[in-house]
Amino acid sequence: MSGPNPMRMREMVVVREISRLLIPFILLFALYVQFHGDFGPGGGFQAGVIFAAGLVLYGLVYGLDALQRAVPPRLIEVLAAGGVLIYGGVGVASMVMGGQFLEYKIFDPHHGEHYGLLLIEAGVGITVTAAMTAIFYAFAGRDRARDEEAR
Amino acid sequence: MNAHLPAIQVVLPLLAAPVCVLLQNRKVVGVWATLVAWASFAIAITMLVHTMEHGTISYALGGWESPLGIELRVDVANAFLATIVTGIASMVLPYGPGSATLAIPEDKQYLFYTAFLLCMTGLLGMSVTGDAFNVFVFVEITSLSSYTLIALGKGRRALTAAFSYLVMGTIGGTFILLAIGLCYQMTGTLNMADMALRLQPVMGTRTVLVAFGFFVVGASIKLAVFPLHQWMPNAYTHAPSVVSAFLSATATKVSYFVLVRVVFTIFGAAYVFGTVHFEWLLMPLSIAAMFVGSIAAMYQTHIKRLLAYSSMAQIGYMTLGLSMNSVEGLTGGLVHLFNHGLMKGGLFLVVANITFRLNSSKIEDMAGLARKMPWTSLAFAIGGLSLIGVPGTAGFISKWYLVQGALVKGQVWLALLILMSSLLAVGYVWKVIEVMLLKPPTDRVENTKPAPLSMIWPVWVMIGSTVVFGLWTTWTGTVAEVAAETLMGLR
Amino acid sequence: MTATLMMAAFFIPIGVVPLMWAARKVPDLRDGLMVVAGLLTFACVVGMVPAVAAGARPEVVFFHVFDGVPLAFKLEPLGLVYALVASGLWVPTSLYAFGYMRGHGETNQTRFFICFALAIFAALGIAMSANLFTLFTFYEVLTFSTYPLVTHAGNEDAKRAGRIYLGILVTTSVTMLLLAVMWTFVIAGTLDFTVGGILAGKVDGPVIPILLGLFAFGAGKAALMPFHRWLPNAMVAPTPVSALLHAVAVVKAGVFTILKVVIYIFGLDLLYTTGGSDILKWVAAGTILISSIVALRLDNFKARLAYSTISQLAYIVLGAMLVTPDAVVGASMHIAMHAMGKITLFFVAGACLVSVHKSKVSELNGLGRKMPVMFGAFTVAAFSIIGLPPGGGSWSKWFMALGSTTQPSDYPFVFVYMLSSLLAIGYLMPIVARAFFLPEKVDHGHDAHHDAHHDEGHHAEVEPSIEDPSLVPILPIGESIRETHLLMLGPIVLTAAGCVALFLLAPQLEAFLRPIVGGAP
Amino acid sequence: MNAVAGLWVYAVVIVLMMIGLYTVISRDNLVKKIMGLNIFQVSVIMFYVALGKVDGGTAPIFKATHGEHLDTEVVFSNPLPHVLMLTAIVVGIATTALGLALVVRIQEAYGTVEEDELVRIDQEGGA
Repeated sequence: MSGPNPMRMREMVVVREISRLLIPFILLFALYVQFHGDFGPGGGFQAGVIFAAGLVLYGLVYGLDALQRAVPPRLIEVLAAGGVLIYGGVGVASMVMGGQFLEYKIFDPHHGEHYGLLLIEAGVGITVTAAMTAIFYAFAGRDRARDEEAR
Repeated sequence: MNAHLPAIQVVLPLLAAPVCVLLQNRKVVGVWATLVAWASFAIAITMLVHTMEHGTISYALGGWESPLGIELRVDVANAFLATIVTGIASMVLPYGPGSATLAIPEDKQYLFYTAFLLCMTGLLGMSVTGDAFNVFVFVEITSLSSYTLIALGKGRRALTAAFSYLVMGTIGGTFILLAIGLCYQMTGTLNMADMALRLQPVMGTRTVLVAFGFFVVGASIKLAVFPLHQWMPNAYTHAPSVVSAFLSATATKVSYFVLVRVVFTIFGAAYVFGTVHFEWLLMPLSIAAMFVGSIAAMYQTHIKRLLAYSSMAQIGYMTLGLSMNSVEGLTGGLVHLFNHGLMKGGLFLVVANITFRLNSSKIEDMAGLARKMPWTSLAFAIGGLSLIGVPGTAGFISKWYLVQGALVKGQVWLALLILMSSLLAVGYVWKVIEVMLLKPPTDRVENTKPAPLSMIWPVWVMIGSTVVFGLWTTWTGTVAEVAAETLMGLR
Repeated sequence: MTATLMMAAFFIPIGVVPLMWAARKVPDLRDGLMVVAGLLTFACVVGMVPAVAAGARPEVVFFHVFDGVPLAFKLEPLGLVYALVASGLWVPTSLYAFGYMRGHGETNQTRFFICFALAIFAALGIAMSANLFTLFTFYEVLTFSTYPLVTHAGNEDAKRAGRIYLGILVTTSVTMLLLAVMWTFVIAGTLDFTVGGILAGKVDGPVIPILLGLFAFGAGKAALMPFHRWLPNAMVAPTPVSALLHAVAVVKAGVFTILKVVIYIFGLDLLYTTGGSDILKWVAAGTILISSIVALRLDNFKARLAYSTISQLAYIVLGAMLVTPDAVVGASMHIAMHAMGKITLFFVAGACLVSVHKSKVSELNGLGRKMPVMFGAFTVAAFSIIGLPPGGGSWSKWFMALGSTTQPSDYPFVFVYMLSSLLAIGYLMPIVARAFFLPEKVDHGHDAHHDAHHDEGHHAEVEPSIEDPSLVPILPIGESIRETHLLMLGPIVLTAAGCVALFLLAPQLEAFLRPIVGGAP
Repeated sequence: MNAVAGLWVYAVVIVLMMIGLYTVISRDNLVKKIMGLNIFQVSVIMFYVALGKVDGGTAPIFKATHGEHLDTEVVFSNPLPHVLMLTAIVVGIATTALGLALVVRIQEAYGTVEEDELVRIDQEGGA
């Protein structure tokens, strides 16, 4: 017995309505943390977790199916992979342009660090979001996955 | 281009792993991963040649020079290790998971390759990095992916084996992390070379001693030094054979290298052997491992378990070489690291062939197998001879250096112990060979047929190379000697 | 040119292996290939004799395995003699083996003959090795390639014998021989066989006897007591194996190693002046006498021959340990003499087993009159082993005895040699006497057959005996004379003739071997 | 006195570490083992955090001073150990997730997550 029971959740109107209100702000806050990572506390790790928390909350309240309709498991896999590729891609790009691996200065002498960092953090954020969501999927959807295996 | 090789070495498998997820198709992913492994192998060899000729390559990640930035530092020893890891990977990957040995459905098998490439990334990262914290990160990348790989084995015991490895491994990893913290506290740097320099004035403090202790215990758990080996036999037994082949041939080897780095690069031989007398701890433990492992191997009824205990004994040889604190000893340890990787990897692949056909890894089920699977059995015999250390096989070369190391120090008793423990290998190897060669075939064997060619050639490449490197030692003996001298600061 | 011949002799036995594997479905072709390979190898080895006699020492270096330790081959008279023995007896043994194996309907013949060829390859490698490392390598190859031969029967007895065989040979070679080799390397910095030795001036005191002891006992194939147990046990193997490997290649590899070490590693002078071999002389002398006495008491034909072998091997070890030029030359000659004699005896033992199902000495009564040619050959060979003319063994024994008269402390060993000859008469001549002079036992046929089988169990001697029409007598000279199969009789006569030939050629052999102890070529 | 008082953080670290290790060793329940592992890891993270903290130090972020010289009087905490712990936390999460996933699978395969029962089942079940 794992995962939320959608039937009981459906009756909890307060939770449902508050979540509906809060989730956009959680996601927005995640983006704030994400893009201010190079000026203040924050960055891809934290933002990713917050973003995933928003998704998980959605899943808990509205059910796994609803969440997976919005964010299919395969998309999560692709995002997890894509984030790493963005990160590595920046490094490789800097190498191709003649610098060391992850040497952002190469892109632009003045703002290179900034751009480079933004991209890197974007990659990290995407991967962390995807990874946290994937963990949620794995645990919450375990019963279903086992039924499929059994079949 | 050569200057970028250290970074590419790590980044290539790192980026190839997510690509596996994107590609998804099992066969395409298999080919892709193999190509990546081969490319990495080519890179490693290039680096090895380069370092042999021109010396150390230092690479400042992100253009931040050491000691501020993260430095990738490749000398002969590192390149040697990277060559081993990638070489084994390029033999194991074409072999594939061998559809019957995995517990996950075929449409999910791309995740196997992903985990495999990540594991390789971690191992290569540990091999090339010059930064202490990086070591921890890569240790954990390796560990996490190897827990996954082990848990993929058929049968539920793979799960418990992976779990106990996870517990032990995490404790080991955290110990390493703690040790790094203590060293950072004393020195304010994470660059290993810089750390070694700055540790010198504070060598006498208790903090450094504690840091050394945590380092050694942490690395020893990963390396499965007796008596911290308990996780290993189960893990290797229940993991898919291919994974056992890869991990036994590389993971413990890289951990050994971490230990060697800690001893010689960070703390220095003068401190480790002169002040702490680490050899008083390590040498008895190594000898105990050599004997306990071999004797335990003799009593096993499952061939994979037998090989796992044999690994424990063989790790004893490596740590013994380290504890000798001499160029000969360390050369022996490093050569054995290479040779044992080849032969144990080869032997586990042989076992993979056998279990693929027989669907059993019990020794008694292999009666008369020599008649039905002659090439596979012959490969096992040669690999076994190499474990014993028969001249003409790679195992002999390692034994030669180790015994020489003991004799040069005038420790004839130690030489004798090494030779006697290698005799025990005859016991457990012959136990299997006798069953394969002399017992009348069982029904199960009668109904089997030889393994497909695609599964035989990687085995023979590995086993064949144990013979090649048993006679032609320019690449192993000489390189290991240079590596040992580099590590000991004589070069 | 000589070097080319040397490499040819080295590579032919291993080169024929894949061919034999390819021809595994066609037994005649496979066996024919082996005979051709044997003849070619022997021709190559013989072809080298004139050059080596003239003082040439051809050398081939393959590559360096460790610094200063190459895998290399170099020919000198002693090695050439061993090579001649190994390759020369390969052909007769192959012929004998075809008769024996097919007659017995043995399984896995391809594996058997391939391992056979590998063993010869290893023996030639030992014979021509230029340093201790190369020698040790092939020594171990020989051990492992003969294991499948010893355990060929595949039953429990064979398995047990195989364990003892491997156990003793590997244990001694790894813990003692390898240790000695490495110790030598650490002391001398080289392992090359050098005239005059490489250890002179580098060791003294108790290290010399300890090191020599490690070599002598470490070469477990020499079956020096107390490491002799494998030899009688290995007699469970098919007779051709016993014959070639346990009278020729394997055991001679052991004594050859000891001779090589004494001559080219320690050097005779070092041992002579320091007395480093004194203890081992007595060990060897003890082995000679004890094993001869054991042989006297044994009824099993092959087991008696096995203990005789142990005794004869100890002759050679004793000769080497005496470290006088005469004794060493005598010991070297004895490698050839004993090989030729003992192989004949084993052939006869195997033929008795296959043709008339007799495996015990006490059952041989009157057989000589039925099979005069075979037992005539046996008598000649027995003379050689005992050391009587016209057997070649008389010469080698003469030189070894002569070598023990150099210093007074060695005089006892003259008596050891003489006494052991008497004992040899004691264990070999009764066989001849029974065969020719005692009346045949009355109740033959099926009962005797059964008995033989029953008793074999006790002596780890189980050979399937199939009544094969091709094996029944083929020389119907008279009603009572029924010799064994020609494929077996031929080699027996050939090797017996070889004993006589060696007797006649002994002076040439001695002159050929003299240079190894510093004499003029 | 000051020295001892200043070291209280390390005492906390050691106590936490021991609690964690003891839990891992003594508990049979696999979930509790993972909890122990977490506590153990957290102790090391605390150690690092304490390492970087400088008395009276602020967050190591430079104020924008428009080209003037930086104020050298401001005391910063050492950011490096804290940043490192970001990685260590991620590693911890990954380990926990993987460990729990294994526990779920073990529960499914064996019907229990008590180690002593697992051992018993394995011994009885043979392979």
